Amino acid sequence: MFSKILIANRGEIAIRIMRACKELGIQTVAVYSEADRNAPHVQFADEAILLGAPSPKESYLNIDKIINAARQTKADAIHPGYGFLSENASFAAAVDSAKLTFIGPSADSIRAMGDKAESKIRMKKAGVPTVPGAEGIESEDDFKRAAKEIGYPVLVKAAAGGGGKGMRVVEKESELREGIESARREALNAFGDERLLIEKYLPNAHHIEFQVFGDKHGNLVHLFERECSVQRRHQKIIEETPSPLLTPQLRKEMGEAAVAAAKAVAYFNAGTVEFIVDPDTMKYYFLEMNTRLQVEHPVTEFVVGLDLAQWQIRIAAGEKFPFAQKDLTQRGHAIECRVYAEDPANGFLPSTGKLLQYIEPRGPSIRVDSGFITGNEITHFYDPLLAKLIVYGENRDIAIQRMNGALKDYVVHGVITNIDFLQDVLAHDDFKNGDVSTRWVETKFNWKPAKPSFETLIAAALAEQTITNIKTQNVNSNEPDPYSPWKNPNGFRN
Amino acid sequence: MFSKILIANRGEIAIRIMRACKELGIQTVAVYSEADRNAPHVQFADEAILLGAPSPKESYLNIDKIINAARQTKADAIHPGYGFLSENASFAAAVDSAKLTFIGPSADSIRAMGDKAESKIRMKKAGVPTVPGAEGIESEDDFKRAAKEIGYPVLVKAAAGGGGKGMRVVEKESELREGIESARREALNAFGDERLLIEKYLPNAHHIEFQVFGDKHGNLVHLFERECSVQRRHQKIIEETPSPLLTPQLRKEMGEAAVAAAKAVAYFNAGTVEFIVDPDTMKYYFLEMNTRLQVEHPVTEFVVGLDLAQWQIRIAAGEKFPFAQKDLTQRGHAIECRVYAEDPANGFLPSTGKLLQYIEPRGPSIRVDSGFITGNEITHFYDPLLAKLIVYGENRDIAIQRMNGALKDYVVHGVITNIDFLQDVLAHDDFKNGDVSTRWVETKFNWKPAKPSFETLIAAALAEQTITNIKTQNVNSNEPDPYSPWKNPNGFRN
Amino acid sequence: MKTIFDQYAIDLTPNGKNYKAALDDKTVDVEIVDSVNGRLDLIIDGKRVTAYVSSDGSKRWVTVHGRTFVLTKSSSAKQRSGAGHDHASELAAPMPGQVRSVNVKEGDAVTKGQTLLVLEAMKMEIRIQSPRDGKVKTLHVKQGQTVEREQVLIELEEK
Amino acid sequence: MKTIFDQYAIDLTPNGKNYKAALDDKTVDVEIVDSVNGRLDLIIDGKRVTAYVSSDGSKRWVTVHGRTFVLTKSSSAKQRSGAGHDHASELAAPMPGQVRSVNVKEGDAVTKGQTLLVLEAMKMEIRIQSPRDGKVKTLHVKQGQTVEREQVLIELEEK
Repeated sequence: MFSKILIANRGEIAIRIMRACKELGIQTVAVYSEADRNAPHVQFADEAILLGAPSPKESYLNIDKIINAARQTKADAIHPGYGFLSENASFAAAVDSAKLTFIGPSADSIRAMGDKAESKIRMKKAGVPTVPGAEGIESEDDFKRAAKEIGYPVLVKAAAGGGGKGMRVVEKESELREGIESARREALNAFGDERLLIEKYLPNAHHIEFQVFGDKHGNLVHLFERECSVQRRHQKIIEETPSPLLTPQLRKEMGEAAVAAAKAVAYFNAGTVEFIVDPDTMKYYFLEMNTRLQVEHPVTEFVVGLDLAQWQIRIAAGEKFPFAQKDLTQRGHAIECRVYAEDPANGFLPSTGKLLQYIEPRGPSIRVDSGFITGNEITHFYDPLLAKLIVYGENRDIAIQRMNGALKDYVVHGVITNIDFLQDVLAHDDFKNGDVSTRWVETKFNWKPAKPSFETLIAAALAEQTITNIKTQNVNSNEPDPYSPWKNPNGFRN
Repeated sequence: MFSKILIANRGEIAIRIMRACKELGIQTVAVYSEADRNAPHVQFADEAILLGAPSPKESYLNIDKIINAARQTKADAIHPGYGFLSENASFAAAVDSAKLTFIGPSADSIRAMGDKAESKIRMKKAGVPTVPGAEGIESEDDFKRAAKEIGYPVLVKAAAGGGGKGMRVVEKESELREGIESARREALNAFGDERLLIEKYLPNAHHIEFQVFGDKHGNLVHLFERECSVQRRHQKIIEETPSPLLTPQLRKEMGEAAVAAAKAVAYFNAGTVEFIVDPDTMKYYFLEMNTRLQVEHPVTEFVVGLDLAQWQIRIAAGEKFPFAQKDLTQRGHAIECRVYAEDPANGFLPSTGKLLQYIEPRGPSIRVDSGFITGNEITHFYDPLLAKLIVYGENRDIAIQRMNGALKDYVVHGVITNIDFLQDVLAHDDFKNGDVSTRWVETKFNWKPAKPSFETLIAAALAEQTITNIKTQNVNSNEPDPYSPWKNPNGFRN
Repeated sequence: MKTIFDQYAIDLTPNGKNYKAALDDKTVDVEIVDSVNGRLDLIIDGKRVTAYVSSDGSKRWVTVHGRTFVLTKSSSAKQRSGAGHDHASELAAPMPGQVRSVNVKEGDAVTKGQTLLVLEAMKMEIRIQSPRDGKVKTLHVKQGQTVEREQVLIELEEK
Repeated sequence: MKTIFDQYAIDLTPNGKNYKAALDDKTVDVEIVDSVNGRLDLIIDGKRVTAYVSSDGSKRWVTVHGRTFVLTKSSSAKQRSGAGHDHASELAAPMPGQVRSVNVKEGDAVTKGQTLLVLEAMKMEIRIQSPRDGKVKTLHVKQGQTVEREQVLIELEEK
């Protein structure tokens, strides 16, 4: 087993991975940018190395600095978390050549799945159903021809893409050119690669993904599905397992397809095979594979009973799975809500600021993976994910009830969040019926924030009374006592 | 389903039950004593009724006041929690005759199991193995004869007893009289009933109990065992499931015996059948049945995946179990540590005071059921249980690792706790090997508190520097800002 | 006292240790059970309500029943135009202590934010400031005097 | 500066922005990363250590690496007897602000707890008090002067 692991990430996922390390008796090294000097993930680690300026290129995306930090602290492995360098094949390769262990799949697997066009071709070879479309084409005429063949609406998306970037829905031929051009521009900016592919766009599709996991001894299993259809701007906000849409038969088929997809690239460690499912035909199609631990992995941990972050480390260290596919079962239901610093009433634009109050819900079967505390600044440099709220329940109804209660217990002041929005999604009949497609938020769910209640105004007015005539207290900063001696490491010297 | 439930308890269990109510959409009523005016369980409820003086007789044990509170608030059911009135048959009867639902078994079941002598006779009839001994005897000579027959060491214990009160181990005949007399005195004080019974004392016995659960339609299942052998003064401090001692065969037998025991008293709702198991012979004996939700129920919830508090309410409302015995399985391993305000270095005597700092551990598969926050007073009126720390793990080793980490993240200042002690129990080989009997703490584990480390002294000295020359801050109270406007509801009036 | 948030004018009237709160034609009783850093435990119309309030300039972040709102408080000037009866006003002691200094005398004109007197307790000073422009109507305390929490110190009136 | 807890005498020597800590024959470098209400984030000998400290009279509750200890601090009198070099001593500003008043002059004898000067910042005052009996050696600031956090204000010496 490793003696020290460097976590090349920040926020909740860095802390979640460090917890796993500590439980396995492994020392942890944090890396951080100047914007994260006092971030919880830095304080949580045994050691911490400053990478540089806040800009990701200067810090969390800087391969050389991260490898040097690992050398300097004598770490023997690096965990990339998700995002940042987690799906960067050159980083995985650089870690290997630095004689360190990359906690994840091989650089080859990452490369093979990183290119949407190439991976799609591989999947066809492996007999995994893929969305009708065409890849490897360039000219507008080729795209026109392909689009006509598969029929509008179509989706043009970046071959090097991911995370909804460089993706355009085109409804009719007259919009095709503009769609191609804007997708190319975005792809070039985001990935430095303007290659596009085109595929049939399924407007009512559900996004259902399978967690796969392989050890380095050829054992590869799936840990069942996650339904991730509640999205905004092609990004997930609520995930759950089991999927309310799947039948046992379809679950079995898709699980086997997911394992086949992973085997096609000699996959080991944790990965996720994403499918879209057409609820009208109940046909499923391979979308892409994420070659890393997924943001939403906790719902799988609740329902399958395994610690995925610990297993990533144990697999990387060469351990064998003590279980086979038949030993794995789903029990109960789990839901995750992503708590974002963003304004749902205003196009889900990120909201930045200082956390004036930050109180997390707690209770049986409630889990919060978070990376911030009261007083932290939410900056524009990084992802606006504040925390993940995950609940378990004996069944879906109980899980929904529990999630609603937990969301109501969540208090975040200082940045606008999607917490109220999430409550209304969970309360909506379409969600209760599991009848939500990936475009539901944009097309069906027209959310409006509520009006403040009488109680709300009473509380505000009462609070006013309590601060009207005392100014010794910097209430704004919400640091209850800015003059606390604790802020003064050496007031007296001798 | 009920519309409003009164919770006749305080602390962590009151809050845990209120959570279950809220998740089922049920209003909650708290009751409290003058000592608990600002207690978290009062603030957590929708309504709260003051019962009276801190002394339990004036408050949490006062049947009339509690029934009146339920009438006044129009509650339609009462949940007794554990302790206090939870196993008081007259209370259950009084609730019934007030046309309210008692969330628990029938008064008859409580009465039948409440008397240790009577219950033992019933169990023998039901074919449940009981500890060799004699009940219904009075004279010292009868006790002498019985003791000789079953052989020393023997245990004399109160017939009306429970919780280790009115219980004496007698090693030899010469000590019998004193043992009987002191046990009688204690029994009389504790239960107003001096009847004693005598049984064989098994010094190396393990305490293993089975969770049973019945609906009101004749379905009665067990939810497997809990190993509760780590005890001090006959009281549990660490519980876990599965038991490291049981074999699958013995588990099956004991589970069936537990169900038989419950059926013998027409039991419904949650109950616990306690056994002692002799590790040398692997024989098991019925000890007693607790006719209520157990303190340690969360370990069962983790491993079986059911919410016991919710089911208590659903059963009381007349719901049927949707599952049968064969549908229930144990998955993974769960451990609970009871965090007590007590001093293990000083005979586990309770420690009272104000919580200067109170920080709970958090993280995946870590659960804390607690009833206090920073600033609360821990008084001498009630049980010194501060909180329950429960962890889940894929297997026992991982659960132990996780528990150790969680205990290290626990910060309690203001009262002495058993947190350090618990860490050392978990780290001990006997515990790792599951080789701990109910007398292990007293006889084998000679705990000594550690000496403060260099780091500890450095931190203390540094903190000193920060408070040497600033007195504007009442550090003692540990309220970061005693002058916060928030402490002043109406500084300005108009 | 009337406070205005966005388009809402909410009126609080002390009622013994409690308040009556009015908005438009609705009126309810409010009891403050406890209030500690950013959290208010209230009983509104018989129901327990926990509210979280943070203040950032004129912005107020308020969470009640799991719903969070960002309200903007209107200036006291606008308040006065909004509220009709805003004449006599009392300043109470926010904490028990001793009057360290009295900086005004009866009849003095005072401006918003001006320090009227200074309280001292546990070696800390709190300056009692005028919530708005006005005139000192009555002084209820003198230097060196010990006061209880919430004891009225000074009364203001309109200029 | 030497502090005594129970039988342990721990010596802290400022070392730039950091400290050297000594106990018996052991010495290590200590850096304070952050310190907020009751919590100290430290780097001791290169390792990050989070410590929780609460103070209750002379009792100190300290938690480090999950172990909690209740230490009793010895009086400064005992401290002096314990420590040899305890003559010159500097008082630093606990926060940035303005010197509101200077209550002593160089050469004055001062007693423990006596207010030497008063700092003001953000409408709050903090009184800088003498940690023990002594004599004012040097005054580094005058009334009205603005000071930075940790700027030395005054130096004391033995009578």
